[in-house]
Amino acid sequence: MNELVFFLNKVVIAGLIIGSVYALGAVGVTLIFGILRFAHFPHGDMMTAGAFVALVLLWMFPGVGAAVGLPTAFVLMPIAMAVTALLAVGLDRMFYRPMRKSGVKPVVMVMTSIGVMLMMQGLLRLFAGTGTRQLYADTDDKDIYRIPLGGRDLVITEPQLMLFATTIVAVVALHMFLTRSRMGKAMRAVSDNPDLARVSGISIDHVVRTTWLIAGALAAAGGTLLALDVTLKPDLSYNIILPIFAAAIVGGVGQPYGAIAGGLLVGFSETLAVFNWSVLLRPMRPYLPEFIEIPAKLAFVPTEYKIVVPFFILIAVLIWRPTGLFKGRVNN
Amino acid sequence: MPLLEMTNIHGGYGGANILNGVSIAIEANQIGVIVGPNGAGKSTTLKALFGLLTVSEGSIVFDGKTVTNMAPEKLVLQGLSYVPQEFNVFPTMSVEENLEMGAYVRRDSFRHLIDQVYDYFPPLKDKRRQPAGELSGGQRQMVAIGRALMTEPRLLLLDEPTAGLSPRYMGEIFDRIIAVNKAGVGILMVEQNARQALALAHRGFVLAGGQNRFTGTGAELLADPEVAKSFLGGGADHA
Amino acid sequence: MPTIIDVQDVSKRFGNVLAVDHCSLSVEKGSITGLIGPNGAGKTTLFNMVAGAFPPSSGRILLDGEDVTGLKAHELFGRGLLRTFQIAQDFSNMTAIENLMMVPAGQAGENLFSACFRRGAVLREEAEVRRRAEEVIDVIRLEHVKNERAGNLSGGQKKLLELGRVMMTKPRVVLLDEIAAGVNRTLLNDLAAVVQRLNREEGLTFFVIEHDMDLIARLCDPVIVMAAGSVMMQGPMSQIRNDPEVIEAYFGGSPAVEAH
Amino acid sequence: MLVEASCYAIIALGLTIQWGYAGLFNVGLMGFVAIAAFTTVLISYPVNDVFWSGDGPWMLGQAALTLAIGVAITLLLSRSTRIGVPKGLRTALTLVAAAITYLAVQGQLDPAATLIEREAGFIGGFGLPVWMGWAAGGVVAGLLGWAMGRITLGLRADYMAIATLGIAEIVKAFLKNADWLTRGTLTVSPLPWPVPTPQELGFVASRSAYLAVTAVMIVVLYVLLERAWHSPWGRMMRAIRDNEVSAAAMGKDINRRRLEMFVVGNFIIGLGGAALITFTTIFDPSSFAPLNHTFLIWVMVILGGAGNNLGAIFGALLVYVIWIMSEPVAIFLFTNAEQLGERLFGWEAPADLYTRALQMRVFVIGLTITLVLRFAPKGLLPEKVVKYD
Amino acid sequence: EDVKLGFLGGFTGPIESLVPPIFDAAKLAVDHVNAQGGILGGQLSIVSADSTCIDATAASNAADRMVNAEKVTALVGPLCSGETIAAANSAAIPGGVVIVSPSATSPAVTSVDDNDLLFRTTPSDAYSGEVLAKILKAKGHDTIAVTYVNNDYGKGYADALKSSFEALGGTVAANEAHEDGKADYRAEIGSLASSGADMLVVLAYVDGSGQTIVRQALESGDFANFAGGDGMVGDSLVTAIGEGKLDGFIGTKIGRSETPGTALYADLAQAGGIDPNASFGPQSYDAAFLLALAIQKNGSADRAGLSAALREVASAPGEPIYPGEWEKAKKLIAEGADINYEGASGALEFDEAGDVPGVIIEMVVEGSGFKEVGEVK
Ligand SMILES: Nc1ncnc2c1ncn2[C@@H]1O[C@H](COP(=O)(O)OP(=O)(O)OP(=O)(O)O)[C@@H](O)[C@H]1O
Ligand SMILES: Nc1ncnc2c1ncn2[C@@H]1O[C@H](COP(=O)(O)OP(=O)(O)OP(=O)(O)O)[C@@H](O)[C@H]1O
Ligand SMILES: [Mg+2]
Ligand SMILES: [Mg+2]
Repeated sequence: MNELVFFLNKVVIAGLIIGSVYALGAVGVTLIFGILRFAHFPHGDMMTAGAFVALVLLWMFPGVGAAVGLPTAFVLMPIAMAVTALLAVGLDRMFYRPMRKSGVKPVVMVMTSIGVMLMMQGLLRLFAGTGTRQLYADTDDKDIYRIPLGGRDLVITEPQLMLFATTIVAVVALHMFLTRSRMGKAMRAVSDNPDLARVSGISIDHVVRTTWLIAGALAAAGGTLLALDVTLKPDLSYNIILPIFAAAIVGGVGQPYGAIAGGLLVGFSETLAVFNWSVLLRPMRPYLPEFIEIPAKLAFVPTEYKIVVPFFILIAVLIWRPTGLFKGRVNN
Repeated sequence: MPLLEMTNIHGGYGGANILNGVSIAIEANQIGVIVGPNGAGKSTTLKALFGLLTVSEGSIVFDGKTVTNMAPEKLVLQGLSYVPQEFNVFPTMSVEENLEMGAYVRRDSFRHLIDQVYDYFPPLKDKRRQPAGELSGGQRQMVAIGRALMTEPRLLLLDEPTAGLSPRYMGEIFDRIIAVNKAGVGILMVEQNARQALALAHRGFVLAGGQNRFTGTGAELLADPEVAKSFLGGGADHA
Repeated sequence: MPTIIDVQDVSKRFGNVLAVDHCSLSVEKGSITGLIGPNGAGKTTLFNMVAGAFPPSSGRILLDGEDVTGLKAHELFGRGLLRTFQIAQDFSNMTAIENLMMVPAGQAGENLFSACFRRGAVLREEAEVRRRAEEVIDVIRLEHVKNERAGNLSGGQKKLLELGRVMMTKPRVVLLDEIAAGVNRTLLNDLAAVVQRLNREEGLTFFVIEHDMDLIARLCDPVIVMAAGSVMMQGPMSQIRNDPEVIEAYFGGSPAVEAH
Repeated sequence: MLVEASCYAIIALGLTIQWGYAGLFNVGLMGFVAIAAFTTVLISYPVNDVFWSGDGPWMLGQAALTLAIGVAITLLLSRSTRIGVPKGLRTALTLVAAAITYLAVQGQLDPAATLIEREAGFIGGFGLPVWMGWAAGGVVAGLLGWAMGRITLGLRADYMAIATLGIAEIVKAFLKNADWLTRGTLTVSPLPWPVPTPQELGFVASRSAYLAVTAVMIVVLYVLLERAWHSPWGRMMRAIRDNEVSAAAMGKDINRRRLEMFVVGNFIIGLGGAALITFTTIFDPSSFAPLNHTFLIWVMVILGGAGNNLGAIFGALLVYVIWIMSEPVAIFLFTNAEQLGERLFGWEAPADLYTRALQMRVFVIGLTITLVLRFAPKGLLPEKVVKYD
Repeated sequence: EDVKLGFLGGFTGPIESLVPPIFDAAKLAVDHVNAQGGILGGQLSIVSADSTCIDATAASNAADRMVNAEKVTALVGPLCSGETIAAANSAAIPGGVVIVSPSATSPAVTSVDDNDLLFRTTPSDAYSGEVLAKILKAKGHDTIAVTYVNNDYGKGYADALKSSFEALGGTVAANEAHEDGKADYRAEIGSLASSGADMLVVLAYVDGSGQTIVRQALESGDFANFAGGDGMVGDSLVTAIGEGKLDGFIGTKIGRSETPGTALYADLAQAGGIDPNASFGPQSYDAAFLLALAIQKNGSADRAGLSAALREVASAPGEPIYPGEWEKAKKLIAEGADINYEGASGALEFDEAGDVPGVIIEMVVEGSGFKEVGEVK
């Protein structure tokens, strides 16, 4: 039993959590990828920026959370999302729109986005320094639920629950939005064929703006929740941008459900890869014949190779399904 | 007063001008047909009218209002609708979504129009959930035309609407065009099936090298031996 | 006459759409065979399978007696089969003339080693290819836009470029998918003459999808009618035109037919 | 500094081939640089006698033999459909064989690795001349490219990007953690130079000599690539890049050609990488950071003008200069801003402004990139449309 | 004559938050020199460059610029071991420039073929590992799990810790690497926890993976006891995780034996507005101060002869000089007397290879931050 709880804690919950983080980042990436058709590298920094906005808000209104009984940063997150959404639109105005107007190829957009990413990194460090910070006001407390199950406890924390819930809501809402709403369909139309979209009366500027608003808001949510769960550092999201991209792509570019599938796939492959299976075997010790020895360590790969596993699985999935789990879009 | 009046249009895609003085005018309930050799600038003329390229000289007046270089999304609101020659569907969206996008600017209910399109083109009804990119060439063409009909425009621009359609649907399209026109919609189309098109045109325009070469009623152009020979595939054996 | 393309009981399924349904037909060597049928009948899909764009779900395809089912497009090209596309597939960032020059197979200069180290031979061959391309571009009347990016050509001009490729090499079989759509009729008459000449003088076999009945009537014998994924009938144009079933499915009561 | 720039130029040339010519989105290029660099170390680093006199070679040999047998069996099984084994069974058998091979090799390698690490540190090199190391580095990078290409070339651009990235990460993780082979994070240095070192020849002279070597490489590569590019080969490649469907219908074997491109490109990338690492004299597997360098080289290619060899070289030089100059520029901007602020508003600069200014170098780089791209969206030397008249 | 020193550090990159205080300490030494009459009759200045910590190429370049463009007399830094070796091999040694790293702790630095130009003011990790093993064993921890950041620092430290700890009769139940900079380490912690040990030794950086690992291990309740290397010793660890949650965390810190220099430096640092306890701050101060002394001793801003002068001013015998005592030292040098710098981080007696013998301080978390327990012998 203990062992099973251990498994739940270390594989299932951990995988779900990190998978949710990736998924929440990946929905934004996949949206921009699907509609504007380029890989938006500063997304990680947009997440960080969103979390910093939340931090600033937290300084301004430290008491809000205590009043509601939730972490202040979470309560203030909608405002942070709005601010970051505007920031995203501003970035587009300044950097991407001129490029789009001159009709550049997607790869040039990618390079521009790399430039923007570097600038954002510089600015974040300039204004926020390089240290780590907490997204908790003094009055907040990080609730940790330990659900006793006999021996070991099942551990889950408040921000993790919030993270998980937000991810599900965000992904489902986005999918509904894209497939059901008029604006959502217009967004897909623009990505399919911008000229024809204009001819149908769709304003590209409007669509692009909406895309950035959503992407910015999602990024802020992802960044804030991640920072609540871990810590806030200027390079936090920059370091997870790779798995986020992996999740977006393996899920299928432009597919919100793909993002969640990809995120969980990457998340679980990370936790499963290094999980020590002998933990689960140990209770069976009495029932096994003598000559079988249970090694102390029985994992797919040693922890130092952990980073390769998601990529390995990724490649395997792509060979099996060349455009991702959810049949993603193919850029030409 | 003409519904549409393009006077002496010049313009191009950034390099040398493609259009060197094109003039086109049609009345509110007329059908206008543009014919000419490949690369004459027919499609470019429609694009210029629809704000997809910059007009450097000349003026476009629609219904008394100057609309030169107006953005396409605004022109749609003015009551224009356009079927491009190429790339005229949203490939990853379903047939029905393509039609819905045609009605994007409408805030009222347009369900009946979708059903009407399915009536015109029964094959589409079976394929309503299929992505338009997976359709056959002719089926795509049907979607493209259906999409343009969704706004119930006052002026319909069609760039080779019958290309790729079987004779049966070609006939169907021409019938539809006549019917729509009878209901008071102006039509301006480019056609390579020029004889059939000119036969039902009130006004015909022959373009070559980005300029008007002949202008007249449809019947006049059909009767002109010079036009027939150089632009309509010539001789008596086809008449 | 011997058959060159032999389609035996071929089907193709896309998800739940059965695009081609147990279709069997054959094309005789040296003929210009027409393929007509309502929109969505499966004509292009059949071409795609014959030309190796994707394999059939079931059935066999023979080219000149050899089983070529499932071979890749480039392998089929190597066996003398050339096809054009209904929706023009140009090399949009290359100039019109380059679009033609890249067609001939097995150019010495296509080998990386030769390209780097055997300049002389490559240049000589290149001059020859170039001459040919200039000739072809004259025939399809694109000489004034030969240095234009193919992506910037007009719809009809792209179609002409498709046809121009046929004249760049000496294939054995050519599959033409609606080359007439969008091409000016005056020019089309000349091109039809070119097709006839190639057929007569060089022995090329043509297999032609077309909705332009004038062209079909002028060029093709026999004509195969496809409907709903399989062959409906086959015969000379005169016979097909009067077949009530075909009229119902294909011609309708259209003015296009009434004109005749 | 010019030497490094020239090495980057070589790498950029390799990438131009892949992206500019063939449209292959290779984001895993640091993996190729790393493996080429390692190969160079293996070939040219002085011989480690402790290793050769111990049990290490023998044990490694056994592991290699096991690996060879395992791979052979796996390959045979993967072909077993030919003798009528059903597909599902074949896949299962192949996977089982691969797993057994992995475990067996792992089992033999582990003790060997522990032994080598304990007694000899790592296996050292072969002490051969450096140019052989470079050539071998290029070849190994090319071979890896071949293997990788077989797997990933069927994918479309973005999907391929992430696959190449993945494989590169795997390669780097291996190099970083296989301490017995590469000394891992403990780094190998100093690496021998192909030309006399500064100690022997003096600073300027030896660097000039090195620069001469890389410059000659660039010129040779440039001439060859230009020739290829302006021949039917180049035309074919552009055709494949533009429209695969059509190129296949015109008889071009897309996959083979793209594989060829990928291999040749990676060979050149490997060459450049080997030269670069040799120059810095240290092989440090952790320094092939996943993103920054990859980006940088990509920016070089795009900024210079994809599909233009001169553009790639020029882009490499320019971006490298930006990269290096960004630091003084950032400091300059900041000290001026500080003084200005002091004079105008009596503003007291925070104490760590200076180090923050240094961190602003990334900002300066980013700004330059976006500005250049904004005003030259096709790169500074765009690809020329080939015209015949 | 004015003299210029160069400072190389990873202002960007994985240790970016550690670097500013280190640089500040070096600048403090320079300020002291200038405030007390300057050097060689002129002023001492220090210029810096970003060597990024992880990127050998960038480090070589930065060093190259220092040596060949800025024409510095000597170099303080770089800080990470890999970049130190790269900078030394590619620019400093060929240029004949003395290079003193305050914090390159990897054992590999010892073996660089350096013409006696490469020094460091910090002991090698090999020694730190040994000491930590001793502390842990003495506290009664017999089984430990170790996780280290996968670089030369972490690996070198972990290897030393493992072999010493096992030599003392303890069990290292798990010794696993992790990559820096990831958002989440639950999987790694799970793997460590499965070994059954209840003491987790984290050999990583406070502002990097170390903090996250400690936090997540605490939250999951897998480990009750924690220890860490010098990279983990920083008050930000406690502030970040929450006061009171980490009490008893065992750490080690390098340098700072209780020589008179230590206390002096603490005062000077406080007066200069910098944190006297910052990791590698004292070492950095010492590096800069020592170089200044050596240059003064050498009598010119030339590079030649500097390393010999450095050895002379640093080693016994001689009149002891403590941090901040520039005027005194200058006078003694002028008189031709032999001096011996006893620095903020220890006595600094360089051995053959340019290494210093280590002094390791045991640290423990109490309340809001780390407290020194005392030197470990
Ligand atoms: N990739 C695909 N996925 C799904 N259905 C497809 C796909 N390609 C074609 N189809 C369907 O198969 C049927 C046959 O298409 P095909 O293109 O062969 O028709 P066609 O005879 O060439 O028609 P047309 O004359 O209009 O060009 C059509 O109903 C089409 O919708
Ligand atoms: N995007 C573009 N950029 C530059 N030139 C263009 C572009 N599109 C078309 N052209 C050129 O403009 C000329 C006219 O093209 P247009 O499409 O108007 O011809 P068209 O009369 O419609 O011919 P078709 O009957 O073949 O469709 C052609 O010579 C073509 O090469
Ligand atoms: Mg046209
Ligand atoms: Mg078709």
